[in-house]
Amino acid sequence: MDLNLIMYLIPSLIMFGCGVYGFITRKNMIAILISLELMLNSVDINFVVFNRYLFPAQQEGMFFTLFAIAIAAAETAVAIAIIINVYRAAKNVDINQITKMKF
Amino acid sequence: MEIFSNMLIYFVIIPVLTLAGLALTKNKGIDAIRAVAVTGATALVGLAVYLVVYFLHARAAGDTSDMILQTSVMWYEPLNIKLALGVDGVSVVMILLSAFIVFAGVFASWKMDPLPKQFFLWFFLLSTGVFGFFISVDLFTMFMFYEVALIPMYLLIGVWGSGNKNYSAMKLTLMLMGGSAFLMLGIIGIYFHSTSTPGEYTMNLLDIAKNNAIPHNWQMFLFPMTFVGFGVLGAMFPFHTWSPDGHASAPTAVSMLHAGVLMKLGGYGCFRIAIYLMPFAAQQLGWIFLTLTGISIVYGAFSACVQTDLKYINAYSSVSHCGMVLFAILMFNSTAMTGAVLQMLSHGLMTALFFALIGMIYGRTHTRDIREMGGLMHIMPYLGVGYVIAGFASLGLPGLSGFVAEMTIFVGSFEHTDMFHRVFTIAATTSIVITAVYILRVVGKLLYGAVQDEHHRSLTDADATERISTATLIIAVAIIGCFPNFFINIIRDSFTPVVQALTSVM
Amino acid sequence: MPLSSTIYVLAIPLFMFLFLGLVGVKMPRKITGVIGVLGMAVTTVWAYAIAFTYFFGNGEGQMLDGVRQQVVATDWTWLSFYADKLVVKLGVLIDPISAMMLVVISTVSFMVHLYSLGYMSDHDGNPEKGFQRYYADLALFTFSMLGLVVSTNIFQMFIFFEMVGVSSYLLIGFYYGQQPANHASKKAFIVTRLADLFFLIGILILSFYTKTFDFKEIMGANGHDVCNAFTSAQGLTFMGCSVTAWALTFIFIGGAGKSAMYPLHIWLPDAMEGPTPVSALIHAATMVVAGVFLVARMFPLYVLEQGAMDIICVVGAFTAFYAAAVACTQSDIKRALAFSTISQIAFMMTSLAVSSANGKLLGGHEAGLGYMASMFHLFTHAMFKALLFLCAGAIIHAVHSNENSKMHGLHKFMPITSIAFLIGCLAIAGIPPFAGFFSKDEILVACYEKGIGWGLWMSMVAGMTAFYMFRIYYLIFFWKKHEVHGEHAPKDQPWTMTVPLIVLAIISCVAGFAPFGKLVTWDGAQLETHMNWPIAGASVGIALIGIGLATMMYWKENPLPDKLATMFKGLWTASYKRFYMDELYQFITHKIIFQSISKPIAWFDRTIIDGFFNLLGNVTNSASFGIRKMQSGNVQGYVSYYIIGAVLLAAVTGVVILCF
Amino acid sequence: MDYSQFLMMPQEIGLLVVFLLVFLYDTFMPSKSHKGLPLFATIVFGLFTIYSFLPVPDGSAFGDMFESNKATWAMKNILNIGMFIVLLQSIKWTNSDFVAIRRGEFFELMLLTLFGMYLMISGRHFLVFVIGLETASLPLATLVAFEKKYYESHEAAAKYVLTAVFSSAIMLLGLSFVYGITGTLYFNEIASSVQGNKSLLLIVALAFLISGVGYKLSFVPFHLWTADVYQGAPTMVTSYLSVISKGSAAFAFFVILVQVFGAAYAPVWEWMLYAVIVITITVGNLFAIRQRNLKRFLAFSSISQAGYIMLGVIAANAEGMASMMYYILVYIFSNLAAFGVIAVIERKTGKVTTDDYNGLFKTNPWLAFVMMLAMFSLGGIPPFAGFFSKFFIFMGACSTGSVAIYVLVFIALVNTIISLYYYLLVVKAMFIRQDECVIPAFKSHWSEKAGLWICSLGIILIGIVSCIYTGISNITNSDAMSTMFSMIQQ
Repeated sequence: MDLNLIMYLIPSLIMFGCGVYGFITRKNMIAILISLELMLNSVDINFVVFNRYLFPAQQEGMFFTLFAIAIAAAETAVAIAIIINVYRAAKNVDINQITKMKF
Repeated sequence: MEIFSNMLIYFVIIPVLTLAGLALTKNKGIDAIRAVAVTGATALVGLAVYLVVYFLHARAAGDTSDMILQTSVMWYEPLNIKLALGVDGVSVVMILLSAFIVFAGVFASWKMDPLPKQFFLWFFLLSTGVFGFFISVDLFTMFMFYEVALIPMYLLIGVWGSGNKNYSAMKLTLMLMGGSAFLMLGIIGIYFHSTSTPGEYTMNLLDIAKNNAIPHNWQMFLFPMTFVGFGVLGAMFPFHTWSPDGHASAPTAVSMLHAGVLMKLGGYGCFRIAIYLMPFAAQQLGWIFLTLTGISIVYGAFSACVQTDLKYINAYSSVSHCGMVLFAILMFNSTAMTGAVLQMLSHGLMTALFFALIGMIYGRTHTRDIREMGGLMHIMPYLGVGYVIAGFASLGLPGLSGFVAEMTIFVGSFEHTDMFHRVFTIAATTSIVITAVYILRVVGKLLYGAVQDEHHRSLTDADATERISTATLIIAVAIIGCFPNFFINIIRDSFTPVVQALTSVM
Repeated sequence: MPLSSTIYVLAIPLFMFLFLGLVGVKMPRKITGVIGVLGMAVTTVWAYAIAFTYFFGNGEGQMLDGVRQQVVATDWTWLSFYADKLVVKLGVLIDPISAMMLVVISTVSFMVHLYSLGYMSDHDGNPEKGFQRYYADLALFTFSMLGLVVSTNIFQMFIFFEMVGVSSYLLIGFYYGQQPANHASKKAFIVTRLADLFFLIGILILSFYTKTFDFKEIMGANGHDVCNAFTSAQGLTFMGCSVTAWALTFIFIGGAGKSAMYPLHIWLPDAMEGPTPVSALIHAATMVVAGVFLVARMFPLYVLEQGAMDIICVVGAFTAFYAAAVACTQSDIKRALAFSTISQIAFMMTSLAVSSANGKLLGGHEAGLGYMASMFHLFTHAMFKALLFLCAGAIIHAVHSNENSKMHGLHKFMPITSIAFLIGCLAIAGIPPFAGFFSKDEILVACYEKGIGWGLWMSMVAGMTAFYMFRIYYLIFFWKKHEVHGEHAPKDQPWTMTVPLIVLAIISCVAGFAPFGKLVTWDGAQLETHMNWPIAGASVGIALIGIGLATMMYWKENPLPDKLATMFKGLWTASYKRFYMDELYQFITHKIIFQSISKPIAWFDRTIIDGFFNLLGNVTNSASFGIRKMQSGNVQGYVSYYIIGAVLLAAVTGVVILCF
Repeated sequence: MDYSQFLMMPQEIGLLVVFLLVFLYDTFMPSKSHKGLPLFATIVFGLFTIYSFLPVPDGSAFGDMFESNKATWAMKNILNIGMFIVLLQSIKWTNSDFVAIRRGEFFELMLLTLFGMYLMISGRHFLVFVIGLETASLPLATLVAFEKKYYESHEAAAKYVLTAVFSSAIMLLGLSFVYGITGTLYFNEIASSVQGNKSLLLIVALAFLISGVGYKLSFVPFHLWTADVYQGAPTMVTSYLSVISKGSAAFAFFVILVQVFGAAYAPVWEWMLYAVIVITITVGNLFAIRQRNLKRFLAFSSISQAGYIMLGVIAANAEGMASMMYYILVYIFSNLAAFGVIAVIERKTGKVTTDDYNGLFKTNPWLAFVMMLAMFSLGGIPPFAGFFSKFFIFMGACSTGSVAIYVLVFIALVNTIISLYYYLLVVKAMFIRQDECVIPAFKSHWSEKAGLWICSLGIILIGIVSCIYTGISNITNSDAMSTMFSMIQQ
């Protein structure tokens, strides 16, 4: 049997959902960052499969994906840097601890 | 710039120059500050008087246009917003009134402390707004000046006020701004229905009235917006509650200017914008607001009967008198409307006089509670007599302004062909008795009888500046009361277009 | 003297008011008094000249084949409600009654001015504090009263009604330092103001239908052919009665307020707190007859509205009796005189009202007799009541008290005053040949013409009048020997005060012979009057009976009055307490108006309306407090809101768009 | 490849030049002369600002990926002005001890983010748009973390970066759906291909897209990062966040909604926007009432201001666009004035709460005066610019003529009363309230003074001088733009 569009979309959406779920539930910021990566990558998958299955004529989706990956990498870098800073300042990376500013 | 060849623009320029002059003065140089302020106020009075003369000449020369001294300069091209000036009889007398009250107000706040400079800055910013409102015939500029006149009240009350001033200032500002929120929507709505040919929208109310293109269903929606918007400032029941607190907390000159001029913006706008531009809705919905204003006439008078704070008494009597203004405007005939304008004049002057005197008495006795004062006539006869005269003007003694105004209103209103309106008029007339009750109550408690507080015996009577301030107003009140026809001849013709518009939709 | 110069009769007092009020306060007191008197003297002479010119001169338009015409001397447009119609003019209308009133007012006013020079000074002749203000106010009142009587239109009359009200307020409250005067002035003003409200409403209704204020336009040039607008308006009805009846009744209420008709009379007795000369001028002679004058002025209209006429008739007759009954027991001589004033004015009202029945004048060739009689009585009463008050003033000035218990047996001490007072009493009691006899006789005749019942009733009141007047007289001057307090015994007052007494006394003696029927009639035509001997005799008899009773009870000290008082205790106290009218008013004003209307409204305003706007603010605040948890500070919370929001946005929109 | 296409983007190139100059200065100049870098950067940027007022050619480049027209030109200039004021005001601060070492990065990153915003404004392909968006937001995260010695700065940065990435992920998901449906990411091609089909998927995509951009514009409920980040970030960065990035995002948002989804989906996104605006204005105001920390307070006020800005978008016509751009301009001046005062006082005394400002007028009348101007302008009080911008944006919204919009405007108007309340609270603190520990009188640096002067003049003049609005309106009414609006079927 050959794989069709849906068989790619469903997992990627599940992946995205996992990312969201992870973001909301994880305590550790690194873990949250990982779930963010999940989300971004599921989006990349979307673009690729759409391009591959629906519009094979041009490579627009592919290129978009490349850029998206690059952006994701940059985001991760920045995020990591900031998390490290936070760790320096607060001595932990528990998301529930950095709620000084509220209301 | 042809705009500067128009005399009217100087009613805005003079206060602005005064502002500049004040800004240049030293914080401490009280004399310089006073000099600048007096100069500005005097210039305004002179210009206003000249305007009256000019107006009479123009009319005598057969200029029958609705508005004279019309100039219109494009301001915001894309929106067709112009800086349009023009005056008719009503605005002329209103300008005269404002000039007089600003003049008296400057003298009434002669010893203003602290920060006299800032006080006069805000004071003249306020008067800039007032004059600008009266001289402009473009909805946008009218609204702009209207708000310019409103906002200084906050600081004037907040900084220089007394009593529970923070609360009062905030309440006053928010309620009036709430009114202007209604107003803004109304004006925008009028703008977008100002003409039947799309893209030709205009803000010039004369053109709007000429086009007469506002659809009836929109009128039914926009008329209440604008009328309530101005009615809040006109202290219309039930939107009047800012007035007692505001007046009670405001410093003397501010109460004078606010009750004397600012509340007039409400009545003026009600007929100049709400009724003039939307006659159909006015005819349809008039009775609702007539009921409200009728209530506020009697209601205000009754509430004034039991107050013990002098300023509260006058605030409530203002509610009653201003209610009479709107009441008369809603009668839709030129006599009643003329009476309304006379009432604005009269109420403006006499309330200003009241507040001036109250301020002077308060400055001496440091209380406004009539239960703690008495027999002041023995101690400060000048102020006492002034107060009695103001009281007589307020309860409508012939020879003073109040009588003329109220009688014109009553006769005019009773000329209405509809029985409902006539019965309502009779209900309104009862206010003259209630007014007498609370005025005489105050006079009796405050001035007559034995001296309540022995410390008061050492107090002094009015000094020179206070005498100037009060005498100006008393003379003005007496002039209106003795020669009403002079003013009526200025005013009456201005209502012909409004009344025509109203009758055309009947 | 051309009639157009009448304007100066008004101008002089007005100028006096302004001059004394503004400049006078800086001048020595004595001078201002003298200036005031001189000014008033000029006014009086001028007024006499005008009256003489009108009655006996024959300028153009005054006489038209034996009928006196109304002459409009001046008419200045003061306030024009509409460009063409409904114009308020200030003018001068001279006709028999206004000319007569000019004489009355100027005479009494001049006497009072003169008298006050002495009265308003202490025994060493130094004027007291506020002397200038006193004379300024007197001048203001004189001006207002003169303006009232010469009004050319009903609105001018209303204006001057207000003016006299205010000047009376100022004069009653002359001693503003004392609470009673303060309250009395307030009461007087408010009660009359209430009446004026009805007057105003009446004017509104009348002008709405006739479209004019002008007397000549409503009642025709010669004052008795009424315009069609009015007659046609009689057809229209409002709540069962014709609108004109409403209008005229309201206008009468206005007059009743000033003329102290029951139940609006309560201000008058308290008004006695003012200086006595003021009481003589305002509350005996002039202002209180303004109501009568008003009705007389609009007499032709009232004749057409029998309903209004009947109301006046009943009110008048009852008031006459009521006031007389109260006067019988008062111990304060000024109050007693005040009630007698009320009673006498009621006489005038009644006699106006009885002179017509169902739309036509009564009495064949003597048509309008009541009208003439009423004006006649107005004239004579002004004179002798002023006399009585001035005498009372002299007495009070001498003994420093209003209570007749402080007086008794003053005859020896102040003979002139005593005689003058006696003349006054005889005049008011209607003993020939004094003035009161003639006028009252005419009134009674008119009453009998209306109906025997009216006649008898009024005759009884006339008898009571004689009784209470002589009661007062005896209690003041006889009853028992006067015990002298302090160093100096009471004596007749300086000439400034006695001269007016003498003059007025003489007038009271001779005024009755004035040919009133020839001069003052409702339509200007001459009216042949002749003594109706049976009625005259009867009334004199009744008067004598009254006097006799008084003599029996009060000539010498005896226990009879107390016996009677204890015998009819309830009645006596009720009458002494003026049948509790004041208490009733107290209840209405304080309990009902203040407690039950104003207080609740004030509360409602502060609590409900103001509360509502404060509530808006509080709701906003609490809302902002309620949603603050949204900003928990936790990123996970943030993104949950984010995702939920985004999904909701999609879902709701999808549902809305796709399903609708 | 035709390199002349680069001539279509003179402003971008100019900005890159500025960036390079600053970078080179930072890299190669001797470290003792670094003190002059802020001034150098500001001057160079000022020159660039003037230069970029030169007219640019209309047209598109790189296969319609990049478009340049009068509107984008005007918008970029507006941003330049704001950027210049921010740089001017931050001269003194960047030379202060703790940040002096990193002053170079500050300016470089700022300029980079501005470049990203240029791309957002001019991009006509979602790839360009996304790159621009990320370029504009990622450096900001580092800028937020700039105050190393403050813990709040780090917390704010963490919150910002996490939520930012999250939102961009959501938006990319939406974009992927759009791509899946239309098969292209060119604006005009999408517009032509979505004609007529109303699939639920596209609606979801639209909602995600709105949420993504709404994150930058801090719409409710995507706004929750705003307050914390504004409070924690260095004041200069906060002011930059609150005006510049918001303004650019608003413009880009307008273009996307009108040009891409205008044709068939106007009813859909207008409905969404309607709801979002109502919630945004109301919630923003309700939160603002209770704030005592001025930066946080202004954060919420800026949230509700974003709602007002969107009134211009929902009109979706030339008037709406004009009034929106005008509103952004006025908003830049007003908000920068407020933040300028806050920054000065914070730098001098470290005080940022309303109660610290009690009696400020007594000691520092001019600062108080400028702050009052800013508050009145934000509150929409004439004769200050804020009144005109508010009035015009309401007029722009109402120009569509639908009753629903009138209702929306009425809600907005009622909210202006609430907003006036809290703006007046600040005025009250400065003018009316008294306090024993008042902020002492001090002299502020000339650069800060200059910044405040520019802002005050702007607040006073932009309204009175009508030519500015007229110019903007002429641009949006030009034929070049009319094609964009012609797609909308109201």
